[in-house]
Amino acid sequence: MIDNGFEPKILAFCCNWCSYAGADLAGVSRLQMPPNLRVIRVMCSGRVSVEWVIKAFSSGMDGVMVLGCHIGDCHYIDGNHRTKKRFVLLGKLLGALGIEPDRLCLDWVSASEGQKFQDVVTKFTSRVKELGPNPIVAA
Amino acid sequence: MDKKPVLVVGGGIAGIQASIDLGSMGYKVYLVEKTAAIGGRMAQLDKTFPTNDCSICILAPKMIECARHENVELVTYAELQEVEPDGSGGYKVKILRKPRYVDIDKCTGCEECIEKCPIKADNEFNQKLDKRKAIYIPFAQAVPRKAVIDADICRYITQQKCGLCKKVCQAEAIDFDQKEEILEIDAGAVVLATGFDLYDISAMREYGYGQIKDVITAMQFERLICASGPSHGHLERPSDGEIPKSLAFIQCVGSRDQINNPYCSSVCCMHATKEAILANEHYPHLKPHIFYTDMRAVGKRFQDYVTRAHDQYNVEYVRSRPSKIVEDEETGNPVIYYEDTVSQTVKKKEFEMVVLCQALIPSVSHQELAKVLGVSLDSCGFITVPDKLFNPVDTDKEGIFACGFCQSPQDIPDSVVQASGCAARVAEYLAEVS
Amino acid sequence: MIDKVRQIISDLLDRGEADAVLALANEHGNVQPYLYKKGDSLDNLVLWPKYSMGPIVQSIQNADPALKLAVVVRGCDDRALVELAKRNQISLFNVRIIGLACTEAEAKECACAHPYPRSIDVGDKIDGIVSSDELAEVSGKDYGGRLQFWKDAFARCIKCYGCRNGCPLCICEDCVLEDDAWVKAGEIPPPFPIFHLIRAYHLSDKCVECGECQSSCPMDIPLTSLYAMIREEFSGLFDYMPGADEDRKSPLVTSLEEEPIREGTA
Amino acid sequence: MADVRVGVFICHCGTNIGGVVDVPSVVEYARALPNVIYAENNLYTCSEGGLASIREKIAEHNLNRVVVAACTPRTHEPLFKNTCEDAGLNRYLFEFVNIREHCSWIHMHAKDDATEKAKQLVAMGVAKVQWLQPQQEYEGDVLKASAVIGGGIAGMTSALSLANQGYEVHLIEREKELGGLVKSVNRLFPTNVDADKVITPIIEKAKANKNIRLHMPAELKDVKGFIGDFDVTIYENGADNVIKVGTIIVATGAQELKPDGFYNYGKMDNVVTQLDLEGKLKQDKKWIDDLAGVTMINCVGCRIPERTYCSRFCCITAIKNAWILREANPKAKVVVLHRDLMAYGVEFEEYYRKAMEAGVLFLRYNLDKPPQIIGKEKPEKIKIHDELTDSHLELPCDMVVLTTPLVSARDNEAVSKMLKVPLGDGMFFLEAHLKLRPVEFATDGVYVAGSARWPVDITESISQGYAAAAKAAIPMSSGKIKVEAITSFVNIGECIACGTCVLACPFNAISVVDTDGKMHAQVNEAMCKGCGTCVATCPSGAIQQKGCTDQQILCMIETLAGGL
Repeated sequence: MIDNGFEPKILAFCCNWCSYAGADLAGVSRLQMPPNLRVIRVMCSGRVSVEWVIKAFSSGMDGVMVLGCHIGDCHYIDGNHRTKKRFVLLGKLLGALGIEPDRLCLDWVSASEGQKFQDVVTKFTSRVKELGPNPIVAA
Repeated sequence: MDKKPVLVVGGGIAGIQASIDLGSMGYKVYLVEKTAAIGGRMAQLDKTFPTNDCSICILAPKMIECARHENVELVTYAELQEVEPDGSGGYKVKILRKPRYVDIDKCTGCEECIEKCPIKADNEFNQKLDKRKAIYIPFAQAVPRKAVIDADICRYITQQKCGLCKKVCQAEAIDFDQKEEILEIDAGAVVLATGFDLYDISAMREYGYGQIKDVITAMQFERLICASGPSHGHLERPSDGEIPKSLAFIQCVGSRDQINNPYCSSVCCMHATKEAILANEHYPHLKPHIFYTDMRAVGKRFQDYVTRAHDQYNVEYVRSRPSKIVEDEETGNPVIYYEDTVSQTVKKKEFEMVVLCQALIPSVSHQELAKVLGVSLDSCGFITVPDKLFNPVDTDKEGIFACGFCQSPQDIPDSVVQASGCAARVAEYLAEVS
Repeated sequence: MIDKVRQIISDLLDRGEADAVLALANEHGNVQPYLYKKGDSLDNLVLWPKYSMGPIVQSIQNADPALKLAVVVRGCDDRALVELAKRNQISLFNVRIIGLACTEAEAKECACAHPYPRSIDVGDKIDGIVSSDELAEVSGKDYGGRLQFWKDAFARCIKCYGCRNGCPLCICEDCVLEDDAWVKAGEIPPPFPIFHLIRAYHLSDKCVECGECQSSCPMDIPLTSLYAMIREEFSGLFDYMPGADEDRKSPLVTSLEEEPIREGTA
Repeated sequence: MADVRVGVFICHCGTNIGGVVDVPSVVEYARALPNVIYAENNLYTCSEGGLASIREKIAEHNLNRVVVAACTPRTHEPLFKNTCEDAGLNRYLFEFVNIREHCSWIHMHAKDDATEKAKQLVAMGVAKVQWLQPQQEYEGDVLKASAVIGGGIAGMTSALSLANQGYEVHLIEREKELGGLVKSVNRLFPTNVDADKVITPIIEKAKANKNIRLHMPAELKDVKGFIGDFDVTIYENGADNVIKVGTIIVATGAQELKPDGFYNYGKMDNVVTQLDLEGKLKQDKKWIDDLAGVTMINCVGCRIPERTYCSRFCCITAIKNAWILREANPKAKVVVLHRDLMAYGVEFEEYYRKAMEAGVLFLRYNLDKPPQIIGKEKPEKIKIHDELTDSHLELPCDMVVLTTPLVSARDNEAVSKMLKVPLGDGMFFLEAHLKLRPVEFATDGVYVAGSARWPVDITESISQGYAAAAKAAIPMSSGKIKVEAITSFVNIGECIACGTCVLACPFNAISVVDTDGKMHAQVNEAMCKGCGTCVATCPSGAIQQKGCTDQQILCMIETLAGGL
């Protein structure tokens, strides 16, 4: 990871049944990760409002992750279908406004993918570190 | 109406489902599990067919729901010792609780003891592909997530030496003086859900299991390809730890043959197809071959799954029953000799890894169980269901029912159906008896 | 063009196919919505593209739901009515649409990409303006450039809610942008980008390209370019144009089976 | 915030947390957070000692909010919620902060960062707990009565089981008699018992059972309501009749495919389906004597692109009938052509072997070289290509039996619309979860059994009948359903009844209703699963989720953003 002294603030929304459980498994397996991440638990990734993520970026978060169940695995049948469409769209809207879409990570982690949770978080943290501080509040 | 408690034997998916249903109907349930945690065979699987759901993801919520159900009491690391009819349709049962040497009320599953324990043994959960300590938790998501000491190899219990685990345990949960206990209950009815074991195929010398390193069983494959397995999901060959460049599955190993087991184990065609798909998904260069006799994709959406395996995942189905596997002198790889029935020619083909779909046999605990409960077993060792056609879950003893693989080869959904079926039959029986 | 419209209006009223026709009229020197009844003189009729009829239909129907209404609309109004109907704000059952296609000049003035209704009663369909120089300029910039452009633009925002109030599809009774938890009261301009990005997201499956937001904005913030970019992204992802199809539900609400994301875009 | 008094309990979990996170400094930090009246650390908060301490401190400091920072809520949240409840505090005024799996265990070599992170996570938890409201769990009544739609073997099994458990059952059958498909079957595998001899007593039991009200013939017209309170409208002897039940079991069965267009079916005599053959065998068996040869062709009209599935037990039906014909006339050449012989399990494999020993010839054929029937009005010979020996055979054959799959019943579509339950592949009913909830629908209170869900044989139909009965008995046994208070709720004043949430809900739990002239969305708490998808689609926030309102999450984001 590039160490330019900048430690990004990263927020992740995890769904209770899959990605949160995957994060738990990463913990149980002692998979070490950068400490920048803070997790908020929701019952389904379908509950994550796009407006929350916009508020997070406005308030200075450097990166936001939305992690749900794989499509087809959703505990609530197809709650995560909406998640996928909403946050693919938000990525595009951020780009339109000049905010690097790479600051938003949309991914799917199952309850048995502790390793994947570690990979996704580590890669995203270094990517946001590369991008630097949140330009909205910086300038 | 004070409902009599119900005894469920076997903590796999069928036992778990029966316990949840009975508990939710208001019955007190004692779920007796031979090993230290519930979850059964399903906990060892990586994915399940035909949806490729991650097995533990759909099993863990059920395990937690069962363990925390107000009407269900888990009795793990325990076996039935004595069962006597109580004269009013129920059974007086003595359950032998084997000593864990760990107080499960105090243990928090923090694994400090496991790190310090110096003694290692084959890890049965991972099909002996790696080691576990003398004090261990069966698997990462085990329910209850409590440690247990393997008395046979623990240096303190066998030679009063070491005791490191007790020293590091801040919860003071280690208790070397723990004795076996007897739990007595008067059960209104019994549900058997003791599941299956894996047929020992090392005796089948023609396939070289146990001699040729890279000939493994399907369950070993499941553990290798599983993210929480010994190799974290990397399909590492036992011989050199490399990823195989070619892969084959052989069906009906020990099944559908008059010497070993005459019956069809019903699930191997589908789990082989699943494993082949997973192999190709993880390593797109792989063109898995499946050597089969009849591709029995009989369940819901199974046939589409097989078609997708062939069309999208490069799985090649070869209709043939291989005669033998020989180790190639230079490469050490397994070479399969088989008659390709379509072209009527005898061929041999080298593979870097061969997976044997071994027969699945009724749980070895059935001999003991039959004696204790007085239920009879059929010629293959399954629990007898006298009128299979119209009473598919009733055994030949009143008030004793059986569901899942212990009474006939079947997959997870059918076992879950029979488990709920047993719950209904128990409710009927208890209503009739009272 | 205007005579043809007059003819249609009088036929509808005479034949009783409509109890009233909503159109624009020049009354006492200013152009305003007017409800023609049978026998009214049509001399004061005016054809002018820049008046959003959606909210007017909404208030008429709230007052008299059973009224058999005809309304003279441009492409954007037609689409606005469809989206309002989709959200139960109006019913198109009693509404007879008289579709006017905008002229070349009118389309240019609004920088409108679809200057025609679904079915055209009067006027000819012309190709819309796909991009304006301002839009081209912004989309040409890299992220840093775009960010600076929009920061400067929105720095002028005085949070007068004009864009929201003018928009025919901003239909909430209680807008989150007035809620302190989302946008602190008294902070002018509102912290970038929360105000305008939340509204942009809310309108991403509703915006019908009527341009009311920019024309209501006292600070000349280039909102039509912003919403043009958003519409482009949205139709790119879901092949969905708000107001084009009464029966097609918004992709943001439905499952992937009902409204999938287009291949290669996600 | 009216008089919020927060208690914070931070766990060491032995060294699991304490070994990495400086717990005492987090406790110090927590004391300074808004409205925190009391904060302490425990060696094991989940131990008896820890729980006792929580109960004492709630009473002692009359705390009305509790935050526990320890392991993962997924396993321990209920334990702590129960502890709060035991101390008289509403269990929903509790927030769990994960500082083990999500902090100490994954930052073991960054102790300061881990401590800083733990402090922030606790701050976020304390911020959210201020906005939590006491909740009562919704308790709906469940009528102890069930409607079973379909009087075939699966439906009768469910009806009898529920009746024997003491529940009132309404058994609704469209035809004039019970029994379904089994009535038209001659013998039953694998015991070859006479079908009528076995099915008739079950029909009599169903008719005689005092808890079963038989509605026959009766047509299902409409279903309203939800789990515990369904209104099932049926059309019976000339009038509509509304039955009030708590649960519904769909057992509408399936039908045999009549394979028009395959092997001259319908155009040539003596080209019949297995079901046709069963009918002939039920009448008399004399005609078998003058049979020279019979060829059965399996997988007709299935495992093809138009109908991809295998219908599971038709191979066994073919074995049964081939064996019966063979035993009735040992001279006749009985051949079964198959594309895989699906004799799964113990009994069927043995049945298959015995049929072979009885002289039935099993040959494997391939779709690209199908058998050809030779004959004008009726078959005389059949040309077969045997895949295994790659040779052509010509056999005497004066009857061809086509083994066809079960296909979904015609009225599945109508029933699915009435019950608002989905159809899946092949227009069969789509269960809640293929592996672990095979007899339930996503909609609570509605269950399915038998071939209505997917082709299954009699034994499996009966097992599913019992399973569906068990599932229906669960809510009816207590007469109550309790729903965790994480469901959505609508602020009527703010709602413009735009219906967006109605479309977003995966469970059809929301509808637009009129209250004193104001149209607005309404959440049916019995059906809402608490996923929150509706809340995220509502632009104005008129609909919110208990325990996860926008306010409760925004203040966590605010705390985090302001924190560093």
